[in-house]
Amino acid sequence: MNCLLSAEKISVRYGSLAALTDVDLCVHDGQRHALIGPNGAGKTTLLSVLGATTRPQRGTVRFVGRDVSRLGPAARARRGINRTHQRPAVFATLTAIENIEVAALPRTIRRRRWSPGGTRGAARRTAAELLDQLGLSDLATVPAGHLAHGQRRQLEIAMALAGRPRLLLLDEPAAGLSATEVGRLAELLAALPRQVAVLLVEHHLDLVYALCDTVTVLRDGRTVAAGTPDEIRTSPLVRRAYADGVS
Amino acid sequence: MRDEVLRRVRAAVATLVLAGLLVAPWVVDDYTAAILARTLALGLVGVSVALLTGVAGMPTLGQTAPYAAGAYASAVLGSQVSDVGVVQVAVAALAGATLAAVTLPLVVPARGVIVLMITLAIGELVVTVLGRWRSVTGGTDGLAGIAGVRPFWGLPVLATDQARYLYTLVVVATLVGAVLLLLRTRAGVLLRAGRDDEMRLRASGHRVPLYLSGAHVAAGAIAGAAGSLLVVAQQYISPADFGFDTSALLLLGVVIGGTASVGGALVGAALVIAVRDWLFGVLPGHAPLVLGALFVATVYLLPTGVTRARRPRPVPAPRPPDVAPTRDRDATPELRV
Amino acid sequence: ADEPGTTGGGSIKIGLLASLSGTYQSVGKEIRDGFELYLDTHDGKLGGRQVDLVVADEGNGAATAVPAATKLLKQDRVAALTGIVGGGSVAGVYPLLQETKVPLVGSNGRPEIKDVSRVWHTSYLSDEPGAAIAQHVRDNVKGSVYAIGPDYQGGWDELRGFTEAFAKAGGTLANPDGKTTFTPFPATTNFTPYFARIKASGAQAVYTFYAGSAAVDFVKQYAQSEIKDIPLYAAGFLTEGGVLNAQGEAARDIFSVLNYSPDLDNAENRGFVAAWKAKHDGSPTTYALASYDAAAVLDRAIGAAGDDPTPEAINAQIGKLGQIASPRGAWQFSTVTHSPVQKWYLRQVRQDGRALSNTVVGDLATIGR
Amino acid sequence: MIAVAAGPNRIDPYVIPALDGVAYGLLVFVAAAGLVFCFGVANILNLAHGMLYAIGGYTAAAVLDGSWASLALALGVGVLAAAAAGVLLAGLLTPVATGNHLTQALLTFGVALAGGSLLVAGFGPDDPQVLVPAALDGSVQVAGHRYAAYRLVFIVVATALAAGLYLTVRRTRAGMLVRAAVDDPEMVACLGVSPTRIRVGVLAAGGALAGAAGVLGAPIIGPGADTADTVLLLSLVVVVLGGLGSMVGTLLAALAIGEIQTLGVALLPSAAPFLLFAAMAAVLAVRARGLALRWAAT
Amino acid sequence: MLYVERLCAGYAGGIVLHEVDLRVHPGSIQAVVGRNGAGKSTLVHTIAGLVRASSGRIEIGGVHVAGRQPHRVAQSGVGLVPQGRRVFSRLTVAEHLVLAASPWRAATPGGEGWTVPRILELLPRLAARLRHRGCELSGGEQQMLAIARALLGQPRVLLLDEPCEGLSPDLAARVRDLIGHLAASGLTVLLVEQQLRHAIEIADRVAVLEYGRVVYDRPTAEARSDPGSLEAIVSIAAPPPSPANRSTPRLWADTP
Ligand SMILES: Nc1ncnc2c1ncn2[C@@H]1O[C@H](COP(=O)(O)OP(=O)(O)OP(=O)(O)O)[C@@H](O)[C@H]1O
Ligand SMILES: Nc1ncnc2c1ncn2[C@@H]1O[C@H](COP(=O)(O)OP(=O)(O)OP(=O)(O)O)[C@@H](O)[C@H]1O
Ligand SMILES: CC(C)C[C@H](N)C(=O)O
Ligand SMILES: [Mg+2]
Ligand SMILES: [Mg+2]
Repeated sequence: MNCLLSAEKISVRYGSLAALTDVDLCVHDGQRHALIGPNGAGKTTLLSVLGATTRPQRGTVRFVGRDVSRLGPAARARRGINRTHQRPAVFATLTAIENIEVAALPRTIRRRRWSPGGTRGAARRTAAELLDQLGLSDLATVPAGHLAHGQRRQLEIAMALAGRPRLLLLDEPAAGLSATEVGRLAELLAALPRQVAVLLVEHHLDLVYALCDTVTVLRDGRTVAAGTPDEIRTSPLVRRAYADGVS
Repeated sequence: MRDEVLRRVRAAVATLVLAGLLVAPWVVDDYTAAILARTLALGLVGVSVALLTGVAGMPTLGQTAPYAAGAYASAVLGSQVSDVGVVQVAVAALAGATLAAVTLPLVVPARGVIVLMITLAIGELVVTVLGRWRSVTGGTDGLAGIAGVRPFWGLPVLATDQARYLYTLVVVATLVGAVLLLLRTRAGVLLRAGRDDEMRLRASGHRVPLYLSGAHVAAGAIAGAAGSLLVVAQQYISPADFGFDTSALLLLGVVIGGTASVGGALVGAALVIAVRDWLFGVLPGHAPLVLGALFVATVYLLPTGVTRARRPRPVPAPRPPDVAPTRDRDATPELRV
Repeated sequence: ADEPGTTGGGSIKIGLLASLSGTYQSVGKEIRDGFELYLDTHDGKLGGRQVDLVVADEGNGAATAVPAATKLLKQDRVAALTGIVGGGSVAGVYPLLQETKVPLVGSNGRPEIKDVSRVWHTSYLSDEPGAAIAQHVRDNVKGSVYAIGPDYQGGWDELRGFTEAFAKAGGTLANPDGKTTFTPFPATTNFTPYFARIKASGAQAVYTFYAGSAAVDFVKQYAQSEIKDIPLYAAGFLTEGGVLNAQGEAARDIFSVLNYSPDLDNAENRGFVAAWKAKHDGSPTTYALASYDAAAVLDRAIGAAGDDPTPEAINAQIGKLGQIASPRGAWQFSTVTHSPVQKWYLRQVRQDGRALSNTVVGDLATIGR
Repeated sequence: MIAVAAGPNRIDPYVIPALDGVAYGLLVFVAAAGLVFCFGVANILNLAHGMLYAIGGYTAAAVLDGSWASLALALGVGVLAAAAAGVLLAGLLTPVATGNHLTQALLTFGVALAGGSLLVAGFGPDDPQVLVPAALDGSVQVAGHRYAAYRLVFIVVATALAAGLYLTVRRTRAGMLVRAAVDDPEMVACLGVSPTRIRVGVLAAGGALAGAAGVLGAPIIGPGADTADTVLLLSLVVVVLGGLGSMVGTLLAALAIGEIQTLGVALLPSAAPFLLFAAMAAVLAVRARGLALRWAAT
Repeated sequence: MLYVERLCAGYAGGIVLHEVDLRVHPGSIQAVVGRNGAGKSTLVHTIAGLVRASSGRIEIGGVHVAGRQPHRVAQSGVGLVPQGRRVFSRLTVAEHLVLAASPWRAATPGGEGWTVPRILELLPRLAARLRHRGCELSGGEQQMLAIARALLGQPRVLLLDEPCEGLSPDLAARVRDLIGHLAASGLTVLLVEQQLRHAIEIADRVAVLEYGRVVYDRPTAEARSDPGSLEAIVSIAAPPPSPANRSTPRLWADTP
């Protein structure tokens, strides 16, 4: 069991509602792991538990072998867990490039601890590169609060990448993106180096099957299935999970 | 473009104001010079308020606390150490920073209106202490007979209103310049990012409480330095100088100047205080009425006051389709509960 | 004509600084009206010169008083300054007086000041009312007395005056620790918890000083409290002027000490009260009186200063005035404190026609050094 | 002294302050109710609240003549006048950036300054006399102590107000609209309800509450030059301490303020000037820290 | 029913929509597609009155509504499902439903009105969450609530800005069916949709917005017969990914 990230017996309750019950998850180094399930299954909740914005009632989270359960979001991000949010979160009054720059700073500061002037330059270079890769260069100087919904989503993905994560948590990154942008996103994710692991929450199943090597299916806060895309695609269990979520 | 024009206008106004301030001592009477010196000191406190309220997103009603700490430290301690202004400013800044550091555990975890009320409480507590610690502070009647200062070793003691004003101007300009420079570094971007979305900033691995603590202590130091200037400008201090009225007017002045703009805060706070002081002299008994009416009017004249997004500019000639639209950055920072 | 204070044609500029807004604005308005009354009854002249009265607003204290005074002294360049309600404001204005060498003929509060060479007050020192009544309280109260007052310089001085003289006269305070109880000022609007302590202390009388709204609250709540039957002695401000109206029945029977009462029987006072009533509702207060007297002082000093009434000359002449005839009875400046040596009266709130008013019931000590 | 204070006497001196703390706290709640609604519930920072209260207070002083009828009349007139002032305030607020507290603060503070000095100019600088019906004016015996009867009125008024406010805010469509408009006024508009109308309604209601409180509170926190500031400060403290909009929290906060200012003062007279603000800062900081911990602030 | 003519609109920083023309007839669905930032949401917001039109006409049921306050537009029968859900975070689901159920508006033309039970039958997850506040819902649940909120207002014109974003595939399909039924019962629908395939499936006409201009507006029948050309138009503004874009992000270039 050499998981990069392992979550054991995670349980989250909101009053009488069990959002997650004894969920186990293991993401290996460089894995492309998808988390799918009907609405309200607990996918976002699980991501926030991993990102430390929700405290589980029970369960431990290990990252690179260490117990990080007691670390806050900032500390986990510095260890290499970066995320995007289901509802894009950006710094509204900062320009797009400043947004990414800010996100890049913790890692750049780390590497060049003693040249404070240099870090911002390095961060800015990173930011410009990422904007270019996402095709957002035109928007570099636009305040993020003035961006269209899909553009914000892309910007947040760039911010998460700028943190140079070892584990990237993406919450519905393709939602609201146009077909062209989804293609671009797929390319970007596919081109990520192998040492970066991705945990992807998506309803866009084509993207999931195209990108991921492992899929975990959640329903009503429990894992109902896990396997390769092919296994999941054909599993009647999974189909039922989705159908029940609807009716 | 409109924002271009605005920026030009702002630059022109800033230059004019600066030039005016520089030549002021030679063209205005003693009264104006004295009031200007006092006003500049308060404007500097306004800068520290803006640093917290606008830039860091921690609206404060308590900057009078480090301001008072600085003033009393420089009047009581500084004058014993040395009559050199620079030393006194340093002592005052240290006192302000220390007070700010002591109150960190109260202020830093709080946000929005809660900060406002906690800082209000701190300010009131400090004023109460000042009023009751008679042996040191002279009680509610204040401290008079404070010795004059010389700006620097070897320079003469400041004896005229003009000299005191110029001294204040130089110190304020230096400190404001320092703040402006600081905000151009990544510290400024990080503070603004934290104001926009603190959780996002944490999610990127930033230690937000650390940044806020830094901003709070720095603002305390600035307010403290301003306290020392007040002592020079006024040669008298009392708890009344640091009461709730002062913090409220400073905050409103900063709002008028545009919360996130340091220069604007300086001008706004200075303007509000100057107008009030002037009104008390020329319209005895009606100052609050006029001041209140002016506040109401300002809201309507403020560039950021009226929702501009509702009024798009007239249609320009069709743009080539491959040019992305340009936008200006007129988002008004606000207080979030 | 650029000489400070004079504006050509034999006129003279006088600056009046008083709280026209804020907590003590009713006091400030009395002060302004008292001074103006003197001018109106003297053809608008002081010392034979037409007066150009420049009024400025002191506001709530030193923070607003200082810039307003700066304007009077450095821009209008008045020959003398008068008024000023708060002792703290006087302290704030004091450095400016030293710098501009303009005399202050204050008509209300006075802080502790080391060098009074340019500061005169026609009112009183804050510790004098208490000192004046202490012996009377000692003689008439069988038992200990509870001392309570507002927690600021004015309150400290007023109460200290009483407690020191009272102790000297052999009286004992009912306060548990033997020290005066001070209530936060102006924040206290509810005095009930203090009344409970007074009751528990077994005091036979209460001595206090409050003014303005705090006086109204204190008296109204006192009358409804469980200590309403304990006699209340106070510095006269507790029931002076407008506050008595607001207190209504609750103020009945309160004893107070003051240097003035509108029912004093002398020629000056009859003229003063008549002139006042012709212009205003109600009777004049000690605040108005002190300001009226400040005008009288300036009148004589400017007159004596001759052709060139510079601030310095006026200041020098004030020191030589001697007895000043006044509605409160004749008084003179103490050479030590530059405040009046004057007689104090014991007053009680009694029915006077349809309204309640402060009626003189006896003479107390003459105080001043 | 200590020997005397032993036995039942030790608590006896504190009975009246403790009772008074309740009554005073409830008075503070009544005085703050308008702000609880405007700021706590509807998120409109109304710094003119104290002035609205003062309108009620001056109305009471002008209308009351000691009869019950005049009390009813004063209530009616005071409520109407303060509500009208609230509507005026809403009108002034309409064209400016809404939802931005600092702009709201600037505007309403301006109105408070100007309005306050107009009130004083109109009614004179002295505190006016307030004549309540004789039946309420006296004092009653409580546990062997004499206590001002009028203060007990607030136990009834505050309970009714708290319950009424809670039900209005939680259970009525109007209350839901007000809360919805805090979250997203544009979406409220898309439901066909004008956010401007909501704001006018909120400020009118806030004004009416403040006006009623001003009339009823006049015999205790009477109209005068400082009334507006006193009431505003106390109300702000109560609203923020109560957790912005929670009715139970606000009631508890008001009671706490009441006890601090009475029982606290009676127990620790030398600390009296520090009590209110020290307690407030401590409570708020602890609560903020709690929130910060919930965010996992490590 | 919904006519948009030479409509220009934008924000303080600049004009976003340039002379947009659209005609949506009662009972029909007009799809609007386009890349991110093309101006689709701006168009929807302008029709709803949330963004002020700087020129042009917006007509709803023969009434010119451009320049009207948003609540007036809503009162004339326009329902909006905004992008990003925008549910009221402090109101419970039940309170949303109470608020949205317009007490003064008549039922939808041609159909029986939307009632709370009917909504809950359609979106059963909401029934289980009635006491949850808006901010306590999952993304998909919020989207359902936003749809419910719009329907309960008994609109005659429905503006849907990516209504299926964040819905699970099965539920998204059901919502699309529902939209079809609604139109069939006489509602006028403007549907912003990212997935071209689905847009063509249910809409009667499809328009492509590009940098704020309508560059294509045809019946879907035409598009269905030749989907290639439409796809080409939609992606025309997208520059082909440059080779640099396809390589590994350089961020990690120096990590071991
Ligand atoms: N703060 C909260 N309080 C109460 N319940 C909550 C809270 N957050 C989430 N829930 C509930 O927990 C369940 C899981 O929510 P979660 O957001 O994890 O779902 P999800 O799988 O991300 O769904 P979706 O695909 O719709 O985004 C939902 O039923 C939701 O209503
Ligand atoms: N509040 C705003 N202020 C200034 N510009 C804005 C604002 N909102 C959007 N814009 C700009 O207007 C353009 C159109 O935005 P719009 O939201 O209409 O796009 P969209 O087609 O809905 O995109 P998406 O598919 O991402 O939702 C974008 O370039 C965006 O940056
Ligand atoms: C009005 C007066 C009683 C004021 C008091 N003398 C003071 O020093 O402020
Ligand atoms: Mg989710
Ligand atoms: Mg959009």
